[in-house]
Amino acid sequence: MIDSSSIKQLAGHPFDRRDFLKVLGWSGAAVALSGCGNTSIENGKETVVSYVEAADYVIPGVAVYYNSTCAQCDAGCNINGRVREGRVLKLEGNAASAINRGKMCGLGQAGVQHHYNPDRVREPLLRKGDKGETISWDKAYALIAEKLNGVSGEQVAFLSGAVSGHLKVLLGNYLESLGSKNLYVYEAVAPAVQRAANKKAYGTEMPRFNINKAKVVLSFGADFLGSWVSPVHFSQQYAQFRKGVDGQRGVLVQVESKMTLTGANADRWLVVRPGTEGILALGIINALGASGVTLSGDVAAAVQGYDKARVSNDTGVSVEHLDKLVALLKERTPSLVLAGSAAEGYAHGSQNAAAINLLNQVLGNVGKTIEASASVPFPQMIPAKGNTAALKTLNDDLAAGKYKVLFTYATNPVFTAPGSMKFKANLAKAGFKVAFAHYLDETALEADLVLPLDSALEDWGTQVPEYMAEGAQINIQQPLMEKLHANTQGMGDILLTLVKQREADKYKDFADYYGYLRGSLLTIKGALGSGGTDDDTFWDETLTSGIIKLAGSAEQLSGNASAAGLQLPAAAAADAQYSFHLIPSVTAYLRDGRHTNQPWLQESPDPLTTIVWDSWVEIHPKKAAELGIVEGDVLEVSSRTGSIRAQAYLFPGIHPDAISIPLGRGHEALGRYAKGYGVNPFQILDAVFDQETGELALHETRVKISKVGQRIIVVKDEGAAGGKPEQRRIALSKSTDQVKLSEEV
Amino acid sequence: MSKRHLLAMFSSFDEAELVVQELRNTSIKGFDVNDDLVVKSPIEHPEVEEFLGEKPVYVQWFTLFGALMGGLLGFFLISGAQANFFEQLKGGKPIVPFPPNFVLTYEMFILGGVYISVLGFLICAGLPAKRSPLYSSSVSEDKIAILVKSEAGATSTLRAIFTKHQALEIQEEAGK
Amino acid sequence: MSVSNLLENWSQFRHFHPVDDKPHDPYKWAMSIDIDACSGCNACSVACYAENNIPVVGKERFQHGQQMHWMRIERYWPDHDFDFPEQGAEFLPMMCQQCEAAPCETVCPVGATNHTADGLNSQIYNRCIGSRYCSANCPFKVRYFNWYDYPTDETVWPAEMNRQLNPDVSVRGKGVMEKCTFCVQRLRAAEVTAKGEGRIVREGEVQTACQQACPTSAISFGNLVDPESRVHKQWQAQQVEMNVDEQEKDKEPGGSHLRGYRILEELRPYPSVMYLERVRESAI
Amino acid sequence: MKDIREDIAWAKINRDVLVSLENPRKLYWVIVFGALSLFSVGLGCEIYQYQVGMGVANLNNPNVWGLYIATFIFWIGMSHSGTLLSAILHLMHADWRKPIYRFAEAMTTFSLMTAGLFVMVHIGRLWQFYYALPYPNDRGTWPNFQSPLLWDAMAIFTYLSSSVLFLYVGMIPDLAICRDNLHKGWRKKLYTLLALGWEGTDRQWRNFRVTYLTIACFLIPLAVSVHSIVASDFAMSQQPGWHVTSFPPYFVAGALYSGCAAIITLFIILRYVFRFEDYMTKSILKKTVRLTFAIAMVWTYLNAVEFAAVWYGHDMDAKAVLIQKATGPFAPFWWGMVFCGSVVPLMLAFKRFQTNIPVLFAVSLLLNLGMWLERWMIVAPTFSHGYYPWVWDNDQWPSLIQWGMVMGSFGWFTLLFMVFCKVFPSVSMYEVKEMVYHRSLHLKKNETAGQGAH
Repeated sequence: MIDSSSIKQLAGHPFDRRDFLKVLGWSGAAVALSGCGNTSIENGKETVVSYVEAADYVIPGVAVYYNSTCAQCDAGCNINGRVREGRVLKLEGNAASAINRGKMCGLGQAGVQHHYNPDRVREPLLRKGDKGETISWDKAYALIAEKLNGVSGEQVAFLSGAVSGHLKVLLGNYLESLGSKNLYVYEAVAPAVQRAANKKAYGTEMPRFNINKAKVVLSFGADFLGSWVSPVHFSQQYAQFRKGVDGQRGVLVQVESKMTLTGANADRWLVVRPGTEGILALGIINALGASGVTLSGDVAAAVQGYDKARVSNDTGVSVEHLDKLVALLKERTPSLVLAGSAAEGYAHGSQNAAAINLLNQVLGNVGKTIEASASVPFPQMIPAKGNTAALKTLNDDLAAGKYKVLFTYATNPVFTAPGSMKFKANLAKAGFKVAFAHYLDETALEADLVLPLDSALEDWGTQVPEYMAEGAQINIQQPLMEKLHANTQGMGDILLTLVKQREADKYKDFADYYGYLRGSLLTIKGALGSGGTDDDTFWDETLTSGIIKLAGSAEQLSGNASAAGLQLPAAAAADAQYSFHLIPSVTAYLRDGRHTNQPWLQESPDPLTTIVWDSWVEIHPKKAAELGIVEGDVLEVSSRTGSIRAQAYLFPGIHPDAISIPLGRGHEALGRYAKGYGVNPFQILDAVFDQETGELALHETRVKISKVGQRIIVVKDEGAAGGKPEQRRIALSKSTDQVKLSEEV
Repeated sequence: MSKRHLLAMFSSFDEAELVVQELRNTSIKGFDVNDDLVVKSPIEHPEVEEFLGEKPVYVQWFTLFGALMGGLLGFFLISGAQANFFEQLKGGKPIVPFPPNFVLTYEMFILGGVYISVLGFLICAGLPAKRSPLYSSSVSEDKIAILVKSEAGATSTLRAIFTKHQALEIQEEAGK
Repeated sequence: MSVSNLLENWSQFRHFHPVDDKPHDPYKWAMSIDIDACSGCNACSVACYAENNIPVVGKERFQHGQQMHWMRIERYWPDHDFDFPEQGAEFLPMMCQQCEAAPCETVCPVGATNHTADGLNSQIYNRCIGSRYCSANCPFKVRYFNWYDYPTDETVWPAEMNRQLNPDVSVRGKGVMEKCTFCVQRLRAAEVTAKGEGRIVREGEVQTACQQACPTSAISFGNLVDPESRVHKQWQAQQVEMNVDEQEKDKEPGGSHLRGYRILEELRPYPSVMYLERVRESAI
Repeated sequence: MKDIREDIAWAKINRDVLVSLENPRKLYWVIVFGALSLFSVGLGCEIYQYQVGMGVANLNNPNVWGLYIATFIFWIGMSHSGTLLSAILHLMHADWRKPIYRFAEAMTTFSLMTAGLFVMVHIGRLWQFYYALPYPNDRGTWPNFQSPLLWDAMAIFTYLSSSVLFLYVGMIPDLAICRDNLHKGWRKKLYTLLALGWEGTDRQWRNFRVTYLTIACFLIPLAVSVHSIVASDFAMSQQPGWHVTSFPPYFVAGALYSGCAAIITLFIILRYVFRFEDYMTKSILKKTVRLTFAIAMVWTYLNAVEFAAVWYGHDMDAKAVLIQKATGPFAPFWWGMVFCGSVVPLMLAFKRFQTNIPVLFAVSLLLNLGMWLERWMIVAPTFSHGYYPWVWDNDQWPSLIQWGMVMGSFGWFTLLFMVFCKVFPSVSMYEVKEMVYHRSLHLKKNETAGQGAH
């Protein structure tokens, strides 16, 4: 298969300097050519690097660097892998990238632990009762063909995580060849409401947010430094924003019910009653109007009645703070208002987002700090964006027993589907389930056939980021080293093989996905602005830079958001039985939990609570005192859907009527570093959906809590002082009137 | 010319003192009271020194030498090692810092003093020694013994003196 | 170890470092960290794990306080009583401050931690016997001890995970102390390259792993004696002097408008890391 | 009440003491067995810790030193009373020390050896401990002479070897007695060898006297320096609660205190086990008790001085440590230390308790406990509440491994001590004879004077 073809390639083409990049990581160093059970002289060769006959690019003791693309989240950061003696050691940022400019977040850096993870699936596994039996790839493919035989396209579904580039093209082609339209692109924590609201307000789903150009950023729960859209990119903008233009430091105001990492960096953190973000936005518009900002007729009408007293009463934000905020927004322009998942996770989430976007309109930020993003001239490659509405449809179909064959890839719905959906039970109704997986996660465990994938560091691919930092770009993903396990395959190769089962003729020119990728990129060479260069040069340059910059045109940006149809419900009434709002928090490193088995991430303390390796329930200290709860008390958190138990952590950055549990932990599978650590709040989420987009309203679940009478030691980095400096000069702070930033280096 | 040993046991220091005084006052040929007389006692008894006359003790000179050499050796060994191994630079401190070196010099001063004192003791006290030809284990119990060494001719005189002072027991080296 | 060496070079041996010793030349590695830019995201810490072969100790050992993070992000709340942290939290990246007069160096019985010519506080793993006196005397508590034998521990670097280990950095066995090295392996490589070319390391030529990763570029690192270096300029602009226990600017009545400060400077360890104070908007 | 009966025959002294080498009470064997068991536990713990790593001791950052160092100081401290009894009282011509100084000196030696063990079990790489020794080597490396730990090593080496020499030199006349009185066998050979041919000649005694006095003179400043240096481990560091000028004298007082308490304990045990009632008399016990009381008060005073200095000083960090000692998680132990160290000894001020053996036994154990707690309270709170609040960690409780080794050290010490007392005369025979002799002379003189007056 892949190995043998690459060996042939090696044999046929003696190395030359030009070729080495091409072969790089493909056949790579002389490692991992033999599989298990090989008794020949090759035995153990995978752990030996020959310096006697070292490959051209293996210079003993010297690291070489190759560009690729980070696959840990969808932001599409361009990475630079450090390789020594055929091993990838460290992922660093590609300095030429407009997205991350040489920087990396921790999640991205942990990509090597995805690659080297000891719990990766190494062989195709076929279900035999409760166990998986190792089978060959040939058998696996034959089995798929057999199962698809006589099944109509309607009865086949493909559940995928967000996917873009050529993989998306191939995936689409494959489904087309099956006659199926059932592609469900599911991401548990994607900004789907945001996209819809942006489309409405600005005419584009994901415009560019220029935090660095804003003098004030007012963020309604958008954790742009942690987990929101493209955090590494926004972090750099944020640094510039803090330095400011002409030494006038940017001001960050964060409005949310539970402090996020971004909230922790705010100049003013305003705690609001959960779900009232939209009311606050309208109240600010109203106050701006009252202070002399011209409002168009429909806007003025929409905000009528949102006077300060009412808004303050509904949201819990004091009039004094409201006044200061309005004065600041009026005085310092341009500003930027962001709506994040915290504001959008309600049944009226779209309305909240619309109200917040309207504020941008009123402040005149559209076109200044919100700009049109560059469009990608190859629509077939733009990302298939994940959302949760897709899962709902799939779940309903599964419940109806509609599917005979179901493929899953890059998503773990058994873990991330809200408990109320009973997804696991419904999944069982699908006839034959094929999981393309790196690990035996909860979903793969339910599958009938598990096909092991190459890691992102040993696979080829192209990726198109959803959020374009500057100009449009296509990211190249290339192997940084030889495959670690002989019997894994790249997703592209698998899809190519599968599509060949249906339409062999069409794809006969492509021996493998690499060939497909190279061939298809070469065909659009002209469109990529490299029409003049020869194929090899183009290809080498592409692989060297890892980025194809596109001369695409900017999308249209409309600045005429209308306030029509803006209907915000009154602040939610207290629920007598389930008195707390549950805020399932999305943390920067664990997100929806797919990378929880990377030990660096498990042991990287949560920035706000410093807790590691476990889940916790954040509760406001005053509320905790009322209820007699102290740190480490195990709490039973029950919703109408279910209940989970976790340790209490007293956290001042949360609304007293809310509790928060981070997402991502509580795996029952996914390997030694994830299984059995913490609890999974997805399990107790109620089935409440955003009324406009049908997205799951993550923040709508109401819960009650009770102590179970057990107290444990909270495993955290913070010491007994609880993060108080105790009068010592350690972390010092000044206010802007005490400093002269413009004089600084 | 061979000398013969004679050992007499007494029950008290007073007796022994009288014997020694008499021996001192009596001139016996072939017997020198300063060289040929040894008093053995179960306890340390300053009067013995008095009635035997002041004899010099040199242990303290060993002590002085040992202490000084120990101190000097300590200081130079340590400073020399530090100077030679200056890669071991400690931020905020010179390569050869005084306070620590003085502490160690002090310890070496004492160490040298004690060791060489003990060495001096062994040398001055003649230890380890061969057992003398005549010894009674009652010395280690409660008796005072006077061991004399004399020409064969003086033995009887000495024996007479011992007997006169109620020697409990008199041992004589067997003749050759 | 000759006495003549002692006598001949006596004055050299009596120089106090760094106060009246010859200045670091040509290198004095130093850092400055802008905690107003720091978002507390932990990317630096993960980068440090990746670069320096730091073991992930696991939940139980972490509970016992045996975590090994050379670089830790501390999260502070205000000292006074408050209902909500309305000005956010305060994040502080803390790692070995590479003190010029390091309290840890003098107390090590075997001299396993020393001051290097380029201004680092070195740790020699092979020499360390694990008395832990250095950690006891470290005011910042940034030294980490290998309580277990992580290289042979199956939970830390099982098969395949061990292939990620950086060959440029020793993997430490049980019983030795370790700490942030300012990525000494990178510094040495750069110094040697520069020396081969007859020059000194240029600004920007070498980065520490944390600095390299930091998404907000809050960390500057460089050669403090190089007037071209950003660190030099920052220290100078902030009027932070190395060999003092109280900065002149702090003696001004009413304080200074400059943000640069060093932590626990009054203990006179002369830290090589300058922090820039966090700033919060006064208008809101 | 007399320190000793003047009419004890010298031969009886020999007999009584020599019999202790052969025929102790059954309790002796119980104690030896108990000690051996405890030591085995400690040894097992050390083997486990050596194999697995220091982590099993449940130490962490910042609590890098645990009971090991605390108990190390305890044992070093205990060693000081031997020197006090043998050297200081010798110089002061307090002859009541004579029946009890031998075992006190043995205690010095063995507690130093026990203390040394803690240095070993404490270090992370025991197999490399020789790096701390200054020996010439082809790499040209040396230990760091600036480290108080090295001073410690040097001071303890000096002290241990000097103490052993002092003990040995002082024992030579007794070894000769043993040589002369015991039957043939390995013991006879041993004593013959060790007695170096001592015969009690005037020349030997003369040099012996000067040497013994000289070493005594060295030992006193040495003992003071040793515990000052141990105090320097803390005082020379920069940590709040440790960086205290009064630490050296405070440590020395604590050392003498715990040593005296231990002497009372061992006094009572030996007196019973070896039937030394005639020599270790209640009168001597009373004097020891009074000495202990005086030292207890000195220690209490120095303790108060330390607290007051911190309290009225402007070092907020040191003050925070003190407050945390008194109110934090360590409070029970800290107050226990104050109770055992400063309140319990007040009982010793009452005459009726000064000779009450059961009471004294209990009190001496409490004093020892108090002094052990004191060492723990010096070490632990500073770690858990140092300069840097982020790493404050007050919950670090020593693991059973640590406790096992602390227990094991008591076993080891007791074992060594008990074996010593069985093999060597634990009462100095020749000096008791001197004591009896001088006292009877004195008595005679008084009688004569009394008769003259009539």
